[in-house]
Amino acid sequence: MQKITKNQLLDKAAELLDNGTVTAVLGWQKGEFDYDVTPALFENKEELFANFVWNDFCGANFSKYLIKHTRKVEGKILVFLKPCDTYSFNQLLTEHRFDREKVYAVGIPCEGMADIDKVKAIVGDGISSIDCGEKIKVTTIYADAAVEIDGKDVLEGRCESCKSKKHVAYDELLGEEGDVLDSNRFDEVARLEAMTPDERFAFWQNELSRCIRCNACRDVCPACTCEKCVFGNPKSGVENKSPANSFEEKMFHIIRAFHVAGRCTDCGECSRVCPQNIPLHLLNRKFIKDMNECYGEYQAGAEVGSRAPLVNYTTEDLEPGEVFDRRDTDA
Amino acid sequence: MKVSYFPGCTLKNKAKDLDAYAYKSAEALGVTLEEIENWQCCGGVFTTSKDEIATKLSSVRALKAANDKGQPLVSVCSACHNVIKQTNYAMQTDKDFAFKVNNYLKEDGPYNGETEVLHFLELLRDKIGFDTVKEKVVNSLKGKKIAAYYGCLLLRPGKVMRMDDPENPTIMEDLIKALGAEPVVFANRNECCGGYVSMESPALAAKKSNAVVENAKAKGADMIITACPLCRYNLVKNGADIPVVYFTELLAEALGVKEDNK
Amino acid sequence: MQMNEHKPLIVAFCCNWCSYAGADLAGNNRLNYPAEVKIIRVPCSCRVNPMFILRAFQRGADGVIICGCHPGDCHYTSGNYYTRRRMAMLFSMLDYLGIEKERTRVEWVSAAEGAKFAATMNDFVATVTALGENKRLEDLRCKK
Amino acid sequence: MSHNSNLQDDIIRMSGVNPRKCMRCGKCSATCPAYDEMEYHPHQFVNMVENGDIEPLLKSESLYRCLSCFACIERCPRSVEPAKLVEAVRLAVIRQQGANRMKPEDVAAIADDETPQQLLVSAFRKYSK
Amino acid sequence: MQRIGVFVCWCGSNIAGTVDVHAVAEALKLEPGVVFSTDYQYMCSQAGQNIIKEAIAEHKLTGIVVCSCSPRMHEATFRKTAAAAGLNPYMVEIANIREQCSWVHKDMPIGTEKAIILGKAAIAKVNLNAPLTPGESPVTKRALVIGGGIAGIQTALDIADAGFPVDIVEKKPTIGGKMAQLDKTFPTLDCAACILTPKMVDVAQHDKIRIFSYSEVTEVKGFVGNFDVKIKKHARYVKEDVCTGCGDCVSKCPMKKVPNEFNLGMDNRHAIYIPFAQAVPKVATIDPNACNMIKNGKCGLCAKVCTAGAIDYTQKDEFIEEKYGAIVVATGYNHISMDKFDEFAYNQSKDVITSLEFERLTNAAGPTAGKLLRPSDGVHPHTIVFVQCVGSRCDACAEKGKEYCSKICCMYTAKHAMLTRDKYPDTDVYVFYIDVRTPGKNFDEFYRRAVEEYGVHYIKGMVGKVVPEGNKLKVQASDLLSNKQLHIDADLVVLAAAIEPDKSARPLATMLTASMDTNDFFTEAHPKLRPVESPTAGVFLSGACQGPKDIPETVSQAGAAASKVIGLLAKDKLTGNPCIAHSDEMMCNGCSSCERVCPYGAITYVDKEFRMPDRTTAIRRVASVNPAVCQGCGACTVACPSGAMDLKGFATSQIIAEVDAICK
Repeated sequence: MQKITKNQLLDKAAELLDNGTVTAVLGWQKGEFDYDVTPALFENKEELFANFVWNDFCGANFSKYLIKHTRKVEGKILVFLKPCDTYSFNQLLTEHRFDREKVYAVGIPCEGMADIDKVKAIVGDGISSIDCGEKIKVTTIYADAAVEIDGKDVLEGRCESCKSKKHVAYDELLGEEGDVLDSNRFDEVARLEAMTPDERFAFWQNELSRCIRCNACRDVCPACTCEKCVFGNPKSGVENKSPANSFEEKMFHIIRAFHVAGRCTDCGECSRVCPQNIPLHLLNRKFIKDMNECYGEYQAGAEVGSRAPLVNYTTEDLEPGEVFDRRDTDA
Repeated sequence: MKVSYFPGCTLKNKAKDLDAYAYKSAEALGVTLEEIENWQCCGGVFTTSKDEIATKLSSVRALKAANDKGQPLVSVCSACHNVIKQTNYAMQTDKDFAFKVNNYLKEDGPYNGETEVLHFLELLRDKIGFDTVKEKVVNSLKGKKIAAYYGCLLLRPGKVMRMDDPENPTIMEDLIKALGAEPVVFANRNECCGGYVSMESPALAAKKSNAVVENAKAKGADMIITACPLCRYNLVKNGADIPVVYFTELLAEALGVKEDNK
Repeated sequence: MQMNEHKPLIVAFCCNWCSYAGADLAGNNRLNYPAEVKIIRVPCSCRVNPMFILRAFQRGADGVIICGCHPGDCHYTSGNYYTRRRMAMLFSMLDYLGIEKERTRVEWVSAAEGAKFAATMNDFVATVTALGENKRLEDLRCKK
Repeated sequence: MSHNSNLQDDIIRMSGVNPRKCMRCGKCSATCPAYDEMEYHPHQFVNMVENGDIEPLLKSESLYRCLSCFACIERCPRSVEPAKLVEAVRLAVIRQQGANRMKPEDVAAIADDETPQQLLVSAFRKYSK
Repeated sequence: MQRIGVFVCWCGSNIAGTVDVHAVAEALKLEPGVVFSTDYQYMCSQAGQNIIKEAIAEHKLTGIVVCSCSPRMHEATFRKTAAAAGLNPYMVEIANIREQCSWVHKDMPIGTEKAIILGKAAIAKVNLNAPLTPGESPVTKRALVIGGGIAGIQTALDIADAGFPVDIVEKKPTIGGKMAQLDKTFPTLDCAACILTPKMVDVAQHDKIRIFSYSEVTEVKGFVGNFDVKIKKHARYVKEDVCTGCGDCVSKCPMKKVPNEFNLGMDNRHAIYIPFAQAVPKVATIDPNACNMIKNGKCGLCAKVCTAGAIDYTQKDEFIEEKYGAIVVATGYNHISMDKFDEFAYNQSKDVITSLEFERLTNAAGPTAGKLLRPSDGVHPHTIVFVQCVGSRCDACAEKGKEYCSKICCMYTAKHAMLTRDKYPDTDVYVFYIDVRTPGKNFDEFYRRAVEEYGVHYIKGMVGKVVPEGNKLKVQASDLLSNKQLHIDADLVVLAAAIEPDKSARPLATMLTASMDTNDFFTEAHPKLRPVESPTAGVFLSGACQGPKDIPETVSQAGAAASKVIGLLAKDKLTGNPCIAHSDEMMCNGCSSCERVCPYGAITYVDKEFRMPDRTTAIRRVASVNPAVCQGCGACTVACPSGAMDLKGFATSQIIAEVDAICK
């Protein structure tokens, strides 16, 4: 499904390693399964050519990893950034989280990533190998022939409502630049807003009660880069490393969403990694939608140094009680 | 541009001129007045009492009708305009009143004063623009010295009508200028003519009306214009010796559409 | 203990400069409001972290109200403007999660508005009493 | 001084006016075009309503001299708006059975060919129920 | 664990009437950390304070909770008590069981129950208190006075006389303010110029005072003792240090039709001008909007005639940056616009004027050289109507005018009326009043003289309408005492327009972070006890910027403000508020969220080397709070995503402890 090929990326990485522009490459490598792709830092060409992968399962957003790696690696790191990743990249620069000088960013186009659950829904369990080309070819241990799937049919939810195919940051661009898209990403939030409070409560109770507090959402979130997380800090007053009941899960998610409000670029990583398939992005999108409607359109990470709505104000802002009126009159 | 139009009882009877010239002038200026269907008399005066609901219903119906069309509601008669605008203000600001009215009317969906209420003069000034009016003048009224008589209902209460400075208005003077004539500013222009008291106490009305005419004449006016049939009636009845005409007639004349009428 | 009438627990965060002084003025003028209201003094309404509000709900509060200086009158010039945005967003989120929006409120009460403070508290307590116990956001484990 | 507090409450409720806001500046009476025709002048209206001294007002001819020109409403610095009180007292009178000030049969004598409809409806609304 | 003492005050029956204080003391004894608990009739009394001191010594207390009146009342008292007994004053917490408990609840069991909970919350908080020590900062020994009217002049003189340098910033070309425009002053009738101009000269000659005229403050940073102020000196196109004020340029200037603002537009001045003869600094100023040379390069006459060579058409606005220890606001007042009161025909007739215009009409240096003549035709008026309270004392719903009493109008109107009758006995003078307010030394006597000796007609009532007709002003008014409507044919109508703070005050207040009321008057730190201080430390108030004032009151307030400034500048160091933000560097992400919300610019960032959890070292950007600048609002603590930023005295853990104590 991807228009850009693994070899194009490898060639570029090799070139930059060879000419000394960078000393390490932040890329994807295969995990336990073909579809289980994880981020990795390659510090030489051998490792790179042996393990680097690029396929329809390379959803991971690398921006966050730059904080850790730029502190350790001497010289520059090459990072491949899909359009949505560039927003996080910029946002972290806004927050001074890493040194731009230590990164060589190569923008790469993205045709949307595949959702393994949707693949499994088609082929069933027991996937033995996946080959991503024009089509996604899946073989399972139960069937002789590989199943061919069109990538468009198994797009990740976040990619179905992709907000932008345009990169907002890079040093160099591979492939063709896309456009900011007219996305329908707030439709689901609006659907929830239109429900009665009881329905909404039931919806969220059902969703959030599945939370196992594995912290994957937090760990993957490019906005959650705190040196020490409040949930692990006894002094914060909200420390809870494992939840005792559904309220604490709820509280964890509300506070997490509030902490990243205005900084969340809506990359969708939280929902992608959630093992319980909780649509966590709907919390973040609610904040984004509210802030857009109340304080004017704002896209975190669209430009470095922008001032997020919650660290800003005007004297004419609406009153807290009026956020409801706004919706009531809209409806 | 199309606007909803509330003519009022007098304009359909004793003040047909005011109505007909308004239509013609509006047409000449590219505005269509769409008369509200089945309008009912506004009642002539706005009853300030908070427990008067029924007397204001006809205004609310007209307002609602305009709102359903998404049009501003225009009237020419000062009294109608005053009643409708005050009623609309009450619908906006007096929740209790609006609640009762909505309960009573049971129209489709509540009405809370969303309609923009305009006097024909405001239509000319704010929607059409006096500059445009000036461009469309074919018979300049140059040389005429005209006094604009506002009376009370056009401007007051200022915080409800929001049409012009209630003590030192300029809207009719600006119109007179646009039509090529010379406005005569006189102090009694926003003083009462005696109004409906002429029914009860003709002497008081005569006193008030005479003061207006005398004051205008003293300032050199050779004509008085007004937007109110009752003002015109009182002034004329009490022996005004200079012409008292509706501002729409003057406008129609300047725009060259007056003769079509006759 | 009477079970039929639920006495709500209300936490009120008041900024030191305006609203806390407004509450004092309500006292000076002997303006009654229910004892269910317990005030916590903060230097400015912008000191109120959403975590405090959630914590209060978690520990059994039925309503939380934040009082600050009127917009434009913040002792620190801009604190309440941030409060206004933060709380607007937080309240909207709580509502989105299905929590009764009447349980949270922001009111601007100046140091001169003792009467407003008392009236606000009376109204808020009445509103929250009508809603009943906060079941949706409390942690029963921590309730006595 | 008579004090009729029921009537006073009615008048205050109907008019929506708080006579206690009055600072006794007298601007209403200074601005009133019908002042000389009135037995009780606008500022007295306010004062008498404030004192519950309503009975004399009910009987007063002043009720029918007010032109409803809104000049006192416009210029009152305290938003007391005396004309609203006059209107409320007048309504308190004409709402009573048989207390109409003007009857349809009176009209023929007063009206002429030129009398605008506006004058008739206004007068009836002001003087009759 | 702390060792906490609890002290429950009865406040006579104020608390004990509705709260069982003994039960409270007993209940709180059981709270964790509490080692001593007692109640007493008046904790704030000497005897009560001694109980606290003795308990601190006897029980080795580390923290104190006083259950009493509002902390706004006696927190400072009990902190001092604790300090006197050797305890850190910030180990004291107050549970407000009077204003927020006994005074608002009637029922003893309910009041007692609540008092106990409030006490528990305070105990929970004090358990987490830490001793705090206020930081120190140096004091720049120079004051800035903004506004050069009588208030600013007096304040500057008093500060300078105490030996501290003072700068005055005045937006007009000369100092002097409104008082310079007045004719005589009530109640003594001495001429304003005779008492003001010597003071102006004193200012000009004082070696500790610098005047920045034609200038304004554009930026204020810093904090008490250490303000950094940027002042914009507008180009006056005349070298101030070279110009001798001879006036030759003025008389030669061909552009003479510029409305003269000093005479309120009642006559004209030249494009180059000196506002009035006694102006300080007495230098010319070119009005760039009127000067042909500046507008289109054609003229240059003034440069030719200036023997001193002071004219400089190329002069540019100049910025001055200076440090100050204290700032005094003396921005004064203006009359409100008469646009919304045109029933008085101010916009329709030249002969309807405001009282300040009347001052100029009677001033010997005014447009008529002191002869009282009508502006329209220069004829002497025989009937003059004064209208009081125009735009003052208006109801908010009226949507025009001000709600307050402007305070000075009654007296100046009496003065105008009296002087008119004194000078022109052939003139009939009517004053329409609602109330005559004359609280001041010799004020009522003055007003009575106007009535009794000078025969001014004081009429209780108001003017309803003024109609210009012919060369008369038809005044329709009410006479409430005789219950009549009056019709007066007047020649001149004088309106006592309400006064309002100068328009420059609001943006200035924002720059100073000083608070204002809804009328744009500066708010005082305490309306009775700290009337000349703004709540913002280091900012002081002088004159009408704080509220309507006459000259005697302004001058006394100016002196009071000066004495406060002197008290501040006399110190070498200031101790600050220790309840300020601080960042835990180990947790700080350096993300700048806190910096963005800080209204004081108190947060900066430093790169520091840290040992990371994985035993490597890394250079990280971390926030650092300037303790002298931080005012302790706490905005940063919520903006901080990691919770690194906390507020001393109102720490997250403390507030959460209070929440828990109240909720459990």
